[in-house]
Amino acid sequence: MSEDILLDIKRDYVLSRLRDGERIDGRRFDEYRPIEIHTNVISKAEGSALVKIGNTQVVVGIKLQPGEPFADTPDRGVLITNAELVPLASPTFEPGPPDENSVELARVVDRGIRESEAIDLTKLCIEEGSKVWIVFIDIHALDDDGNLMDASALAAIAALLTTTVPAERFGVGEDFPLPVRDLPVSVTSLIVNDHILIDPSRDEVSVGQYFMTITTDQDDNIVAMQKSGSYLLSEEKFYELIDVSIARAREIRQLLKDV
Amino acid sequence: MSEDILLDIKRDYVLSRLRDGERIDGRRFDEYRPIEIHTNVISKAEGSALVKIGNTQVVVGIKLQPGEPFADTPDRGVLITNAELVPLASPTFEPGPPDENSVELARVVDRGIRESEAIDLTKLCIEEGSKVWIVFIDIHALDDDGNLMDASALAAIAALLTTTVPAERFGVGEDFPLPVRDLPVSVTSLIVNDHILIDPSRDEVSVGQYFMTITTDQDDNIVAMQKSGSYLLSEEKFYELIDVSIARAREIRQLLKDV
Amino acid sequence: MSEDILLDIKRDYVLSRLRDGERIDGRRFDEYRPIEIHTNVISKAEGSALVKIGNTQVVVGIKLQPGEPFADTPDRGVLITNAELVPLASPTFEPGPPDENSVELARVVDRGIRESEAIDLTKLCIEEGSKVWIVFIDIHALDDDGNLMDASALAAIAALLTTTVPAERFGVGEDFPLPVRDLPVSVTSLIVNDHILIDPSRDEVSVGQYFMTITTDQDDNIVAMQKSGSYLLSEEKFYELIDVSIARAREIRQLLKDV
Amino acid sequence: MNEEKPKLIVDGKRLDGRSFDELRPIKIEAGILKRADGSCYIEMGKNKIVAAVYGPREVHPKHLQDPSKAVIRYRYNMAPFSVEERKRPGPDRRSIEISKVSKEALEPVIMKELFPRSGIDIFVEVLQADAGTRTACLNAASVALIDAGVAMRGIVTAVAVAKVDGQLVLDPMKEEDNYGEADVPFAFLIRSGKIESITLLQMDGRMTAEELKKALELAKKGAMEIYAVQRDAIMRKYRSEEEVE
Amino acid sequence: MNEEKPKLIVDGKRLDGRSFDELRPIKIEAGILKRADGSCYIEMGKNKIVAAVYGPREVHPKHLQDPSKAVIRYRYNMAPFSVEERKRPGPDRRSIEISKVSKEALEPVIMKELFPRSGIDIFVEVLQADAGTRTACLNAASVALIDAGVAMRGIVTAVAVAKVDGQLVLDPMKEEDNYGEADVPFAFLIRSGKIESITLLQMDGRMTAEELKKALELAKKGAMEIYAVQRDAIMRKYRSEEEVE
Amino acid sequence: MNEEKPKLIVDGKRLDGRSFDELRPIKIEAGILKRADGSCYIEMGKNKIVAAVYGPREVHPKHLQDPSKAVIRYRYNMAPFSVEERKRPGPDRRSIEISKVSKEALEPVIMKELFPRSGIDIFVEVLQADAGTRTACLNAASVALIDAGVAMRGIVTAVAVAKVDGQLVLDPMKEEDNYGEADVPFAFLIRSGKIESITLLQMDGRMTAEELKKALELAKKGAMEIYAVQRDAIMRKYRSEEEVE
Repeated sequence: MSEDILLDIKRDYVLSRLRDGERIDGRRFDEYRPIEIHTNVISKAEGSALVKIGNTQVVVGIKLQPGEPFADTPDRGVLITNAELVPLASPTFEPGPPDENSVELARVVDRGIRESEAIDLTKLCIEEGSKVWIVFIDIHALDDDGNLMDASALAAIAALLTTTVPAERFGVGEDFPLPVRDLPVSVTSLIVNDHILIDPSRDEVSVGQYFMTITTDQDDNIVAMQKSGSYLLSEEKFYELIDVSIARAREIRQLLKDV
Repeated sequence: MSEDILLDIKRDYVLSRLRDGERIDGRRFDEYRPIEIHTNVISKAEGSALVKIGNTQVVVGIKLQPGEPFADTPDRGVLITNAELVPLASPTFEPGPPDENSVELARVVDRGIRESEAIDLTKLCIEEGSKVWIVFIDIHALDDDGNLMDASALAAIAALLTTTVPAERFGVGEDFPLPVRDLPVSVTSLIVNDHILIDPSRDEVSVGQYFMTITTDQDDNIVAMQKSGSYLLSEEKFYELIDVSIARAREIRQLLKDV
Repeated sequence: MSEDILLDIKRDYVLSRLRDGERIDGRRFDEYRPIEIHTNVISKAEGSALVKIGNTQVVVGIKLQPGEPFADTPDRGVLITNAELVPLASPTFEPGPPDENSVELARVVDRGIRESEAIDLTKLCIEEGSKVWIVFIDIHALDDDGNLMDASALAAIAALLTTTVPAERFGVGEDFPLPVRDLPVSVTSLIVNDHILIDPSRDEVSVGQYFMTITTDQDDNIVAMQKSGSYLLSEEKFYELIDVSIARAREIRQLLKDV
Repeated sequence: MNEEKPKLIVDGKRLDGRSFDELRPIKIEAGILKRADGSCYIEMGKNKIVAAVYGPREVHPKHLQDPSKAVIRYRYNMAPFSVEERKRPGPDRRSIEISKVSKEALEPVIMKELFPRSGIDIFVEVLQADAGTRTACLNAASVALIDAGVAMRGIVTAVAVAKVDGQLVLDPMKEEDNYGEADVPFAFLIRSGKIESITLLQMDGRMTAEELKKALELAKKGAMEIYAVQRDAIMRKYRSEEEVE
Repeated sequence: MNEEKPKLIVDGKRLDGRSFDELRPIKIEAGILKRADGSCYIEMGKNKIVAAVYGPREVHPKHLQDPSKAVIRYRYNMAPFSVEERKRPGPDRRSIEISKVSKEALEPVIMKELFPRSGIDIFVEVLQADAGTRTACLNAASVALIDAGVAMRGIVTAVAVAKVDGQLVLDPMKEEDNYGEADVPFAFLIRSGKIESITLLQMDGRMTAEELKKALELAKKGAMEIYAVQRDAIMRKYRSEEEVE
Repeated sequence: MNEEKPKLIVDGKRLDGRSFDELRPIKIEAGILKRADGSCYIEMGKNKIVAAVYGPREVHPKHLQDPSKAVIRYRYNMAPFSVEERKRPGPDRRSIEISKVSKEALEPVIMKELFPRSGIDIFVEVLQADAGTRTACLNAASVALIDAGVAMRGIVTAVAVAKVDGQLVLDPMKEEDNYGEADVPFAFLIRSGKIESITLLQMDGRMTAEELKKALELAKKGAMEIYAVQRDAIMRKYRSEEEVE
């Protein structure tokens, strides 16, 4: 009960500040919280990254192992993305099999990587038709203070950038760096009243889960979009979202260049 | 609560009409509701049928794919029957893995097909010991207004009758019609007081789930029976049930001849 | 509610008798209830035993079948231990997948067998790297009147002692007795106040689940230990437990010699 | 359906020497478990089965309670080592169906209305399976219910009839079940020593209507013999309790 | 991504002869199920889909109730035989995601606050799948909601736009979906005959910002045509009910 | 049990150069998560572990509440990428057992009776595993509990002792765990700077009674060193909070 009241107070506060044209933490509407990218944090993984966006923290680990290709792409590697919203990361996460939120998170991150063709899967064939590399992207949430989506997507591409294909361990040739040829970046906004709040913090989400995620590649193409949440989106806002997402993604992509 | 009261009223009405020797929809005790059989309704399936008995509707789709035979029948195809009582079909069906009712439905339909040897499984061997056709009978309930059992069994055999073995798609020879050599027909009755109500409607089942299903082949042999429901069955009624089930099955089998 | 009161009364009774230096059934503190071992009770199994400790009853059945070895032990058989705390055996057991208690039971029994190297797994290789014997130890509780752990461990080793490897049935040579070369025995105690109660009965456990299981081999080595239950164990008690467990195990091992 | 079918009847006798209307050896013992409110061990041929009854007892969670009568659960379960090829633990489709029809065979015989809001749980473990486990389980469950003191309208007694090599036979064993032409498990309500009605009836295979009627007569004969053994087991238990007192 | 990609546009026409801004044939029928409170059958190209609505009705268990509004459930499910390779029954990750975004597309349009503590369940079964099942399902679900008499702020109408061989096309069928460069499913809230806002929006593939804006315009054109068919289906149902009375 | 066992002790030193009674490098930081009520990060050798504590908080569903004390949950979980061969997400039998004995190691130390009807949840994520994860997790969980302000009777400190090449060694790393003759994880309750009792004790392998007693002494020495690091981490966190104020 007291939780509900707290939520109400937070929402009122966020909304009243918005009426004054301000975000509760003083950020501009199109401003991200501070972003940190730490790579190679897990030496047991073939690649890994810890990303912090404000207080939100996510680890992504990449594992590779030989396996069977899909019947319709016998000469390509296989990409599998999985997200664990473990109960350590938020009082609202429950142990158990992935719920709709973790499934959506994994699938939207997966689409950004897949549709930008960031990984050159044709270079991950070991034996056509029978043996290719399976790339597992495992997203492990640590602290959910809002916008796990962008943190996860960023950690995923950062981890991929540092991944070595462990060919020697499996006796199929020499190790080589995972061929990564694009840098998809997701930008998530909260749409509230007439405002677009980039990189919403958890307190801001107290107004409702009205998200839009737009993922772009290094040529500013849109490669994935996801309206997430029960709300009505106007055409005008949609157009604004495209423009602001492209702009912010360009900046974040610079951070990836240093990885 | 109001649901319970409604159920009580229905039951009283069914029982009072029965005391007058009548069924609530005016049918004779041994009369089926109107039966419709529509085949080839799903072109993606190897065979399919939509069956309506009164307002009850079931779709059955047949899929075939090569797979491993059972160790003790290395030269025979494999038959797998599955029933989904999806929540679309009734307010009492819940999403989730098959419960005891859908398991029973699938197994009784399966027994009718299997024990009548309706499918000549010896013709479904591709490579003895390693590769045979797996025949999937998938029962998909659409509207449960009573007697899903007979509708499902009828849709299953009708769908099988129109099934083509997709040998070309799997590169194992030419397509051929699934060899069907018998026409098992299930007849389900509701036993209430001293009456046998053939093809009970959902409203009639308000008196209790006191079912008997008898499946016969084209030579009037009984090939499957299932007493379903917590009730006591007298010997006399059992004998009556055999006779009436054989008679009704003969008539329904005529409908199948036109498929 | 009345169950809770009953439990309270039992606990008070157990504790008051303990204050007088007595156990409720008159046993010495380090005394087992009567133990019975019946082997070859299930002819369908490759080996089996029914063990009774007082009113507690457990059946263990051993099944063997050829399967793949683990990658890191290509020339050794595989041991799989599973425990079913079926609801028949106790009003507190629920149907469903193994809970933490049955997992713990299976793993502690497994460790005793595995770490004492009771089964010579090197003799269970059929074809190095591809085919070895899988040994399934299935623990099936029948009546839980306390100390299922020791009854299960004892039934497991007794069943193994009578196991024949069914090589003929699988066409891989002649049948031979399972090579068993040690006799691990578990001794479970209840630690309450300053007392160690060997082989606690269910009524005694009303004081709390404060268990210690120590498994020893025929040379009096300790091969497995498990503190089970939320309690604090003093060093002195730990030392006492080791000594008494070795002593009791020696006696129980004599019973196994007659199997 | 299987090709390498052996001859099942030789010189007018069955493979195990039984005549057509002869039961397998049967042994029943009541009250063999301490924790359960009622229990029973049965051997019927090579089948070895333990049944337990808990209740009437509280039902959890509460919304599963029925304010007007007891809720009956029946769980048929096979031990992994009960069959030639190890069975994976947990319910499969076959045991879900058997549990359902077995519960429905007992439910109309239990005086459920005497125990509103409560639950009566019947758990049956097949330790060794031959053929006819569902009928053997019901015979054990009946005795366990009586051992638990649950009020019943009579006793449930079950037996199967098979058709093998064209011949109806009582209480088929494994080979007759595997290679026979049909299998018909029956359960009956027996009251005051007389068969009153059918509580379980399934069938798979192929039989004429005439054969089915003969099968029922054969099953009734077998059921009366099993009933005598059930009755005897209950009496023995009752006597041993009296002796204790 | 697949190599053996066929040419999808030949002589300015699509493989099935449609022009770029042309819908597949569409057929909608309301009220086709007896048990459901509202229902709808749709064919959109080779898609065959049945939608049902139950509610407003009681929510079990109670702790799932919302004291201030109705709880909406949406279950997208594919029949095992609806696709070329048999689909294993039960929800996979794809259908979990589709169910989520579809629920969120309908939720802001349903007047949930009118039905506190109750549940409105929307079940959609794909009997045959081609491409664009999620949009076809939403079109059917909308009509089923209206057929059930659930108060709505308007109607939801959905359609996808794809990019194939560099060209934007309306309502892609299977080949265009498999081999195309991008796929953008839209759903709109239509009120008083006008598109008011976007309720579902996803995208995968590759498009420029300019193309996306054109895709939206194309989708809006398609949606208005589908809306007319939805409206017509509702009117027919309404009229047939009047005739009965 | 494995044949290609390497020599684990060379010239009186362990493979990583440690002496027999030497811990791996250990690093502990408290309060590293925002959402959790208490948290801790630990590195112990190559193990990298995060622990979080939520509570005391409400327990759902209500029937799991205990009217007289807090209900403790402990979830040990390994990230899929924490080990050489990717681990399938979700609990396996090993982590179910570790969760159970770890909960039981902490439960008698937590003052549960101060928080009736509430729940205290301890979640531990292994991000990288070497050997001794269960003991490292307990060390982190202890600090996280104190960081969360949960009232405790003392602190729990855990460490394992192994027998390798016939020699007892403190805090075994991966190779020693894989190829050693025995592994004994201990956890202790430390109060007022002194080891009071054992809260976790497991063992697998082969040891004499004499060796076990020596193992306990060795573990106690290691635990006191770890305790100093735990204490230091808590003090640092406490000081940094004071500075903020």
